[in-house]
Amino acid sequence: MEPRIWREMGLTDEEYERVKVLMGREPNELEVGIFGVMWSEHCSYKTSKPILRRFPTEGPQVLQGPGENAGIVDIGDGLAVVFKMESHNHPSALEPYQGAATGVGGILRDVFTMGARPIAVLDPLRFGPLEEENTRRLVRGVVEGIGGYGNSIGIPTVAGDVYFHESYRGNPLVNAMAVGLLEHRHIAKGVASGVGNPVMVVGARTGRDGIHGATFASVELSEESEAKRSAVQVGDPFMEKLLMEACLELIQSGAIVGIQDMGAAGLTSSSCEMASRGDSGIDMDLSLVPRRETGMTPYEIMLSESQERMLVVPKAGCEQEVEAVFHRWGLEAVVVGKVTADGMLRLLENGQVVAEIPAKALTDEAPLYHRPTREPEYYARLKEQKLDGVKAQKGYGEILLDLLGSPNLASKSWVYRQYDHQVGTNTVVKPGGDAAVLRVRGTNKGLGMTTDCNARYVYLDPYVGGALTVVEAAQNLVCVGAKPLAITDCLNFGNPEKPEIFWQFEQACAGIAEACLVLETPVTGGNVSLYNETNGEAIYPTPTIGMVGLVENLEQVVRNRFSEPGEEILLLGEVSGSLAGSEYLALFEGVEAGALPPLDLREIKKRLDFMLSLIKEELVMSAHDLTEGGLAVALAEMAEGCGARVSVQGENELELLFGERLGRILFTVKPQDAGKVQELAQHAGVSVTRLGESGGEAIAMTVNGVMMLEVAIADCQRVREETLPKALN
Amino acid sequence: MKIGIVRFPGSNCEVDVWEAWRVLGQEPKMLWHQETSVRGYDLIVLPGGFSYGDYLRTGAIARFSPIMEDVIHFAHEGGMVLGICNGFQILTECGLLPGALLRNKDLHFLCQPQYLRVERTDLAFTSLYQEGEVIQIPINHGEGNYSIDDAGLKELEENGQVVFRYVDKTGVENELGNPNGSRHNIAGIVNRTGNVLGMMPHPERVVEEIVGGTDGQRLLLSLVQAWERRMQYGA
Amino acid sequence: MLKAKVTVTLKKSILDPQGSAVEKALKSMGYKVDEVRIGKFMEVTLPEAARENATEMMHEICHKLLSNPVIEDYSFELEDKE
Amino acid sequence: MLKAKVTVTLKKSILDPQGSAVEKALKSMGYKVDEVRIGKFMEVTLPEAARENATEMMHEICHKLLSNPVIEDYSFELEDKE
Ligand SMILES: Nc1ncnc2c1ncn2[C@@H]1O[C@H](COP(=O)(O)OP(=O)(O)O)[C@@H](O)[C@H]1O
Ligand SMILES: [Mg+2]
Repeated sequence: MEPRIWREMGLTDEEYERVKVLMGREPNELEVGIFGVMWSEHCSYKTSKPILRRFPTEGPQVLQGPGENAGIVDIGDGLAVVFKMESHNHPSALEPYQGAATGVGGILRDVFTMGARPIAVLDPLRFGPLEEENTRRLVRGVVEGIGGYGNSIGIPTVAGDVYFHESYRGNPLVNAMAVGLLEHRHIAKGVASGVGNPVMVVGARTGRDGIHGATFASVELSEESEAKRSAVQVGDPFMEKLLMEACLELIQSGAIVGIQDMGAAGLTSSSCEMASRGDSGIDMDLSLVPRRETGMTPYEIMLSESQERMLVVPKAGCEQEVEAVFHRWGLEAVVVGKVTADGMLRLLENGQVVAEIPAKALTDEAPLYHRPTREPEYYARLKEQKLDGVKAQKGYGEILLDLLGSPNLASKSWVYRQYDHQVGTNTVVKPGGDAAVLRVRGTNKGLGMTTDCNARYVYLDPYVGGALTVVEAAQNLVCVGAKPLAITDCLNFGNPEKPEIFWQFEQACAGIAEACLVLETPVTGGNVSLYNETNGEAIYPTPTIGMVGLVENLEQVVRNRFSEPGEEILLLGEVSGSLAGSEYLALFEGVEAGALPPLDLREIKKRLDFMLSLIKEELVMSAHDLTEGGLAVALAEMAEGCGARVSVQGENELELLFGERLGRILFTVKPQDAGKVQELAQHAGVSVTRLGESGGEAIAMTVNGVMMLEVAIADCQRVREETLPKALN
Repeated sequence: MKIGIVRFPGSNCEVDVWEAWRVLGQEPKMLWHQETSVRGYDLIVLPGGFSYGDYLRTGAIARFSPIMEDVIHFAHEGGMVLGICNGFQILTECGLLPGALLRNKDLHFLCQPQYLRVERTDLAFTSLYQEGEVIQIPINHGEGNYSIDDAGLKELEENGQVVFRYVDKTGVENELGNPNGSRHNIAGIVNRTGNVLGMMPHPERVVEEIVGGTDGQRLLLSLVQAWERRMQYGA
Repeated sequence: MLKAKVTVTLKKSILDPQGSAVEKALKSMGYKVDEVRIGKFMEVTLPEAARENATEMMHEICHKLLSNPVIEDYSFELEDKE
Repeated sequence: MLKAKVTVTLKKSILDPQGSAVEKALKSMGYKVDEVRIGKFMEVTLPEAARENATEMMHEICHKLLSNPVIEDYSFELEDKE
């Protein structure tokens, strides 16, 4: 075979040699194509796996860790939460609406293929500067696409985040997380086992969509990808809704052995992964696969990424039952093959064998790379950059308003208003809260969920920044009263073949691992998206964390708005923050630099536990974590219906007002409870400082007794609300 | 009371409607779109969602579902029909209600709380509200922009067929309070005989405080009360 | 085989927000356009068997399903498919 | 004044969920149709001033805004408006 062929299919010369050894012969072109996608970064995790192995993945709550279509965590009462996050970055750059829509469709399939009914979608998004027309086009398209799919299928999109930054220009990030609920007894897995059991393709017909999609996601975006346009698929949420109902009905009927969605690399990955997990083989006749187009080759059928399809292995004899369920929903279900004992993925066309590959060669035997790492030059330089000289250039009140109106801090209601965030009528805390909370029907429990990642922190200090992504997610959950349970992640980075990028990856993962360990939130799955670069420029390292938590008693859910005047405002944690990597520094000085404050995860864990215990005692009226923009911004955010008067003591006004430092929570209590809370804090060994009280129509802040700012809450809200609509309508 | 909720392929609020009725003590039944009879029911609800993906036009394909023929017949005979959101769209497509629902004026899908003014309380759907009362019921649609020609609009208003109007917080109907560009801020209308109501806002989403409010309760309870009265005194 | 090419447009009197949005976008991009109206274009392929009363059938289909006469107009052309 | 009539259709191999839904509906209503594909139809009215390079401009507009070349094809006709 000509080297050109395997190289075009994405294999290196060494990888091709390895294929020959595993096969014991020269592969044919179809086989090479199959190895090409299965060994792509996207499907094989060949560079990231050695690093990901360091994540803690166990805990008493974990029912299913990484390796399946989604993770599963126990929430008691025989119920479990299923969740997973995935990226659809590159397709969204090419066709924002369809790219984002199919991203939602794909992640939902990952969840219902486990037997869970999806109950929520979350959507972390990253774009280039909001001032640019191209960014606006992408934002409009992506948001419309997420809504278009999620709204239509009837699953609420309840949380997410949106950041704008230079580094995402040309390479936006569109991550999507789905959360589902199931009863333990209905857990389904992606395995093919039981020799002689049939293998069925169900759902949409196969067309030439997205061929090369998987390999395509593993190469940098370039002018050339414009030409690979067929890589974009069109989603059909209506079809998926029917597919979801049919699959859930089928799983609960007990007629099936295994089920898996066809995601990246379609029929190829689903069949060999199911066989491999079941220590089985699969024979499939491709001429039986229902097609939408004529003249498709075996290669095209195997690599098609047509959406809304599943591979199902029912128990032998249950074929008719499967067909009947699908027909009732107006869908096709067709037997295309059977499970075998020999461990081979054997493909036939009209009875003729066209490919024959040991299934495990495609999965377990994929190459692993230990890429070299190198600390980038910027790291030490930016860390050492002194920020002492930074002085306010205008009044603090004006600064606050500018911050509140800056694209990263401004309200994202323009986005989430376009999402049905209530369908299902379970949404207790809607978007706009620190984390979303959904009730679990039939119990008094709720599920908290959030996605977070401050990529600027990760860029400046990948280890600390990586850990902080987990901290932020956890503190968001704690603020609504949910105990953090576990995480999923979507690790968006640049080209891992560059040692500096791989260093970021390794460091960030190490930070995440450490934080997960200390905060007791194991990793149950996730997704790696590498090669996020445009013309050689990498995005900021963006390891998005999706975390779920449990609210034991829905009546104790806490909101992030002052509930009434006269509440005591308390701060858990350090009073002062740092300008390092802060929004203030970026916005007013145009600088992203500095050494992040030292991180003490154990201390943070103690605070989070303390906060949860206060909530359990029903002592907390409202709570909100301090993130971008620091104390002043957090206060302004809490002051929706009611202002606040606050005074703080300390040295540096800017750091006190706008400095950032995670692990801090602003909360309010009834005046009569303030003493008790202080006592409990002392007992727990955490620091709680009284800052002031809620009331009035303005945010007023004094530092060392001097009034620094007084801004009407109406003005705060106006600037917060008007930024996105102004730019995007 | 025998309540039937029609489930079209692509409906997605049918379970919410079902749960809402159950919260209020009723035991509604799901009706599959392929059924051909709604005999014996006291109320038919066409729920929200995206029937048939809402492809082509919202509600356009659902209107040809087998069950709709009998729903139309049922309505003509005076049976109570409530169409919520997609259900409203289906009711206009099949001609049980006049007008049409176009894309929201700013082209965005909108999910938000919405103030409504109750214009009529002499209906089985609204008897427990106060006339002119301002209530809050969320909207959730991309195509809720109620459109009708001038003559039709005049007729609607003259016959008092407008049941709910979008208003601002203070109860005034104005541009600000109109989320989607509907003519005369129309959020819900009833047919001339008062037995078919279509509305874009979702009352089933506000029957429990914990998920956002209770202003939708009285709509459902009005229907129950009307039914009880009918049982007691005959039609 | 026959192909019917159907266009469905909003009635003149009906506001077309989508069209105006595109119009605005084009203008802000510096293009000189007066007005944009957006409708639908559908291609319906008919089997040989339908040839005889294709026109009649297409009118029926357009009237019943493809357009909503309350807000839209339609027109179509039949052509022999190559 | 000039009018450009633009049709934007999904590329042949791209899934058309709308079209298939309508196709199924028509079939279940008893109509004999083979396939339905749905696209957009747009009318762009151009001022007199744009006449000279109207064709060129329309190509540009179609390529940049009215269609997404990733998944769609377009075509247009120019006609003198009455
Ligand atoms: N893309 C989005 N989709 C849904 N909700 C969003 C999105 N972006 C932001 N939100 C919501 O807006 C609120 C504020 O977001 P963010 O500023 O990221 O919060 P925090 O700093 O507390 O993590 C949250 O409730 C969040 O879920
Ligand atoms: Mg956050």
